[in-house]
Amino acid sequence: MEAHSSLKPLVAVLVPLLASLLIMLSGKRPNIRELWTVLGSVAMFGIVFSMLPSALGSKYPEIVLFTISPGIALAFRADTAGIIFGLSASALWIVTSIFSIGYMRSLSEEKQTRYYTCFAICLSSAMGIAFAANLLTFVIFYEMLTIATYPLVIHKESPEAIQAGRKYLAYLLTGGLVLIIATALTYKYTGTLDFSPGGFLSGVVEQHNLLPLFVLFLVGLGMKAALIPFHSWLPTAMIAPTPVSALLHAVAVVKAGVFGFVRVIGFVFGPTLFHEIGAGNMLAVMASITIIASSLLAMYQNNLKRRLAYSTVVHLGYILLGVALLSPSAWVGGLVHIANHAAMKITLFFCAGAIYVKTHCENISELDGIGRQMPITMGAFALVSIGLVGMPPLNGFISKWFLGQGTLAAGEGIYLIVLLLSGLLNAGYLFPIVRRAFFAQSSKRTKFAEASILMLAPLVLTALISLFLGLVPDGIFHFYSLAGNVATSVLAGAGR
Amino acid sequence: MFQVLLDHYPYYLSTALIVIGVWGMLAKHNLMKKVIGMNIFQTAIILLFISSSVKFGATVPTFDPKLGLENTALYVNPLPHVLMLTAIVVMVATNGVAFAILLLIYRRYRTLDEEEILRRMRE
Amino acid sequence: MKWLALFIVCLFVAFLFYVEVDMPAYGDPQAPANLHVSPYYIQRSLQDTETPNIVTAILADYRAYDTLGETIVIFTAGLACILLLWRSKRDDSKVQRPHC
Amino acid sequence: MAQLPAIIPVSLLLSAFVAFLVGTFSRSLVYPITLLGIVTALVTAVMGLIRVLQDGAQHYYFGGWPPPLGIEYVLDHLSGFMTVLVMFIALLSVIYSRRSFLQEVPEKIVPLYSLVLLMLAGLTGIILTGDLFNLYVFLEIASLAAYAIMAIGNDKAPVAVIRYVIMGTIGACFYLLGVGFIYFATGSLNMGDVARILPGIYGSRLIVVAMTFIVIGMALKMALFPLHIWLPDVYTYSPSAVVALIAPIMTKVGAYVLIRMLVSVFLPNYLTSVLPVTLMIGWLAAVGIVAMSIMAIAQKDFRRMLAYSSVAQICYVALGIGLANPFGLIGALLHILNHAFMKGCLFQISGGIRYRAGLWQIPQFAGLGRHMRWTMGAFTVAAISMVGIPPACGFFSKWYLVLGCIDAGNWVFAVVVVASSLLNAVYFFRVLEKVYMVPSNNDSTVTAASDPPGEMLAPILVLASGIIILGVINAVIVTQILEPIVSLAF
Amino acid sequence: MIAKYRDLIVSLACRLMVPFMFLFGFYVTMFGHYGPGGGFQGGTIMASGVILLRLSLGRQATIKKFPLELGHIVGVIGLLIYSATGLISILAGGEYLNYAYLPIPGMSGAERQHLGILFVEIGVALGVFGVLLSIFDSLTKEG
Repeated sequence: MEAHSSLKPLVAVLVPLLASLLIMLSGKRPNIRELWTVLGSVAMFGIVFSMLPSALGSKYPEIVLFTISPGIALAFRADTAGIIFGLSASALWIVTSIFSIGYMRSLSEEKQTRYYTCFAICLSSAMGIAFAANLLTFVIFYEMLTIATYPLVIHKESPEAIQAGRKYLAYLLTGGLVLIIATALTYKYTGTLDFSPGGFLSGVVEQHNLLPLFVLFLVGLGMKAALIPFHSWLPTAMIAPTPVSALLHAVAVVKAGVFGFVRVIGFVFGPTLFHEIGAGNMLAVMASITIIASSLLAMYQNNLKRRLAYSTVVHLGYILLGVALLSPSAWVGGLVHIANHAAMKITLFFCAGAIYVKTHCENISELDGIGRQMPITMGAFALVSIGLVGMPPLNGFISKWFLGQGTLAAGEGIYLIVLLLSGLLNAGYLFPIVRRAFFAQSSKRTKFAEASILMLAPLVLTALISLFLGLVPDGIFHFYSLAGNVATSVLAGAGR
Repeated sequence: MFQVLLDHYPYYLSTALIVIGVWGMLAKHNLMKKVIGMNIFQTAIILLFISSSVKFGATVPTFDPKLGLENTALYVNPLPHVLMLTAIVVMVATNGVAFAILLLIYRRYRTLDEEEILRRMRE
Repeated sequence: MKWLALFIVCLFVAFLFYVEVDMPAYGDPQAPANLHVSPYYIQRSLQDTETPNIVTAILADYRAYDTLGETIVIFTAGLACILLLWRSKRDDSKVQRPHC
Repeated sequence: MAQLPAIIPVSLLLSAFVAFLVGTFSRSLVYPITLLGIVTALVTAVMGLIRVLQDGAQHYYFGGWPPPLGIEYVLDHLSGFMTVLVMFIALLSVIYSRRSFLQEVPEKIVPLYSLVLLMLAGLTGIILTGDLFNLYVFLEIASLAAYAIMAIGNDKAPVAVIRYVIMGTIGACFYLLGVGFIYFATGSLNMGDVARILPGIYGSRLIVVAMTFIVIGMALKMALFPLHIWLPDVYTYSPSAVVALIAPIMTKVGAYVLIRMLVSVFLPNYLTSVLPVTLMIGWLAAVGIVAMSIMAIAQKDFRRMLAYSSVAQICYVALGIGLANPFGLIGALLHILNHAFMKGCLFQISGGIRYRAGLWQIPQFAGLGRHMRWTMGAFTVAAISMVGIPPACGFFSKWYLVLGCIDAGNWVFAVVVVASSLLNAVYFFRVLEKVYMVPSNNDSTVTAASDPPGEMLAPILVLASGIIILGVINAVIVTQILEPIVSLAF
Repeated sequence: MIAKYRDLIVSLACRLMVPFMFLFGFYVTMFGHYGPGGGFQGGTIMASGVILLRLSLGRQATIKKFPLELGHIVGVIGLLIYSATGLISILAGGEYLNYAYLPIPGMSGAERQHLGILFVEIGVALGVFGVLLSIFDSLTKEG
């Protein structure tokens, strides 16, 4: 991989910040404010997308700003892994901003300026996380993301929202601080923090120091990645407005944690070392526990968004499992699933939002027969839930297929069983919703139509994207080949 | 041991004074007494310095033609005196401020007993 | 409080006795304090400043800045008394506005 | 140019005299003179710092008598850094203070401003001097002026301040005793000279006790846990503008003296080898951080909360000193800088709230965020920085402290530093929730409140933006200014 | 408010004493070069003279001769003398308070030092006199 200096990564981080500023300034006039939001999202997507070819050619745009601590600079590098995360996040920000305009307007929420501002800041920090070239830069944006999300979580400002916010802060601040300690420790051991494929810890540090170090990373990142037992903030945070849950709690925030794991395992420890210290099995086991347990928990949720939240936890577990298995196809599967799951889960959240806007129903038990009133929404829901279960022709199948191959390639057949079992469990907590929606007899006779086009279009679009990615895995975004690049560059030499 | 005491007795005396002052500052409830303890403390330090400047068989540090300047052992060490002149003035100034504040307190609470004042403050 | 004070005082006594064993003997002309800087003062102050009184020479010349400082200290005290005690034109009740 | 070090305090002193003399005839001239003096000192200090950065430490001999005969001023990286910091914060606070003094004590501004100038002169004198006894004298100047300007205020202030007087005097006397013992052992009062002589006589009990006394005295002055008991009351009952002036710099100077003793009198290897005093400081600080943060959580009065939190933050500095390794010292110095900005900003904000709404109690703040937008925005920035979230500067001092703890292999300290920022989060986000989330219960004081006048708002905003800027450029400060100091010590 | 002390002997004796106290204070200040004495001692003695008057004749009687502001003004003037001595030597190109640079023609360095010490002592004497007086006045104002 060679890097060439370019402003693009920095711009990708700055555009949302600029957008947030403009949003704040034009707070009085909603139309202009939301125009800025959309423009910002489109611009950011354009920039990230324009970096795609160079990333495919593994020529990474890179920019090194001033130093922020002796020997460590604030640097951004848009390498393939970063592009995967950044691309999915920025692409989905467009649809989400459109959706949230519809959502916020139809609910006529308070404090929309604060909402859009923090949203843009969140995206900026997500970009920073995606393109951070060293661990300290990563940590800085990680913390910024934590704080910027807080106002969105407590947006309702009801007592339980504030409680949720406190819980959120308690978990994520703790995680961030543990991450800081881990970073400082890494700095003490190696004297550098620059990410490099295949890791920079190997050979520098005594073995017995590495496992504690990884445990620190595990706690620090697991908090955000909602790894069991650190997951319980995520369902609580579902009190937030649905677009927030959609983008941040299905794409940006939690995926930031997972992406952190990708960075730490692939670019700090390096797969060989990671496997030698036995952290691979540890993470894999935790991931499988997460998968099974939270699938079971999801079944008992009556609140739709909480159920989706637990399903999010499940799929984060998939990604972590793939990353932990350290076999090329497992990595491909995991990385591809970052994008795939984002596309699918955001659709489901959109559906939940649309339903909430029209009916103010949050609980699954109230959804009887809603499919007949809102056929398009629920159709999308049904389609995507097929994907989440992992059946063709949706993209869920692709990633699960690679994960399955990965388990076998890693010679860990047990995890294949975990995957298949969890597929069944997914079906077990998703299909009943569809069944209720379409086949159950609606108790109340009230008639209501689909949600406004501003909300309908995004969810249909995302559903189609998932379908498209299922049919053409290496479509427009080239997620497949990107993931392939990452896997080869990271796992080169680590033959498993 | 006895020799040690004999060699250092002025220091032990000033130590005793210091301790009295600290005790007054810490253990007394009357603010005025605390200030008095403060004075004793500072005075004791001054004595400690001055006693350190003594040389047996030496005179005041003012040039005396009869003694000349060659043998410095004939004049006591002038530096501690200078320092302590300063320290005395500092002490006076501290007293001034302390008394002013005490007056303020007395005007508002009509007492200088700390417990009493703290009780009134809590009300 | 009394017992804490007693404890502190005892600590203090222990410290001072501990240290004063190492102090130079009382009235010893060979004490380090009498050998390092003060001999220069004693021998040179006359020709440096034409002032027989060595204390005054040090006070107002060698360490004049200390003396300035000490004059300022007492000036500060005077200002403090003026600030705190001089009657204000308006009645105090307005000065102590309600708080908390 | 060679006169730079002397001009800094002398300009302040002269402006104090002139301000008082003129003020007795026309009160309106006092404020401009004060401002003039402070600006002069600030400009001089900046020039001095630049000079130091260009060609090393400057030595200035008062009366032309070379040390150890005369009194020496040393303008090196450490003192230059501290002088600029103190004067900058002082300038902002004095600009801020005018309106609030006119509201609270209009008839006393003449002696008040002269005392402020004298206090600043004392502080700069403490920072610049290279002479142990001269340091004592200027310490007393600064302390006396501080006592005086803190004792005006409501009728509880004098009671709080008299305790401060007693504690502070004990501290000063301890310092004087320590200096005395050093003098008895070495016969010299000049820091550099003493540092030259000491290694020969490290065994002597005089030195051990002297250092213990100096450390205790300075711990009293900087309100290091558990010697902080005077601080919360004083900060709570004194006039808000005075606290906004004193809180950021006064205790820091105590910490500075401790660092100065560490780097230029007793050399660190002695501190670590002969007497584990730094370790003791570190443990006290570690306990203090946790205890004081919890105390801060328990407070309802905004200023009291800030006071306890500043005790905790001073403990951070002490922790960095106690680590006695390069990263720890960098963290301590950087935190002196950062915390001066943060606490200055916070106390000015509390004063602004009081000026407009007359509120102290946090529960009454509900809904202020709507009416005091800029002030509360600044408060948010400062709070986030206190919690230690990048890119605010608080994060970086924490970062260096953690590095220092890890270098020292002291995990307890590392955990304390990290855990305490969670505690900070608890008590600052509690206020933030009040201010922004809880809808205003429409009591007139809150709804009538608005941002304080520009004269008070400007310093707040300058400090708030400074918090971010410091966070961004911290590496420059560290490499340019702090690392030379550290290399001096280790 | 300090009332007049109702006793002829006391008031008369004090009145007689005060001029001599001033004289003695001045003498002590000047004699500082050659023996025990100096600015502080002299200034204190002079201040005690005024304080004695205030105590014996009462405030009202003395306030005309020694008004309350007198203390501050004299004190500040003394301090200004002191710091001016330093500043002059700066302007003359030496360090602060380096009397050897005092621009006085026809004098050796040592003599200039001698003179500088004299100025400084006078400044200190005035300063201490004024400030002690004003401290006494402030403390004896009733609130």
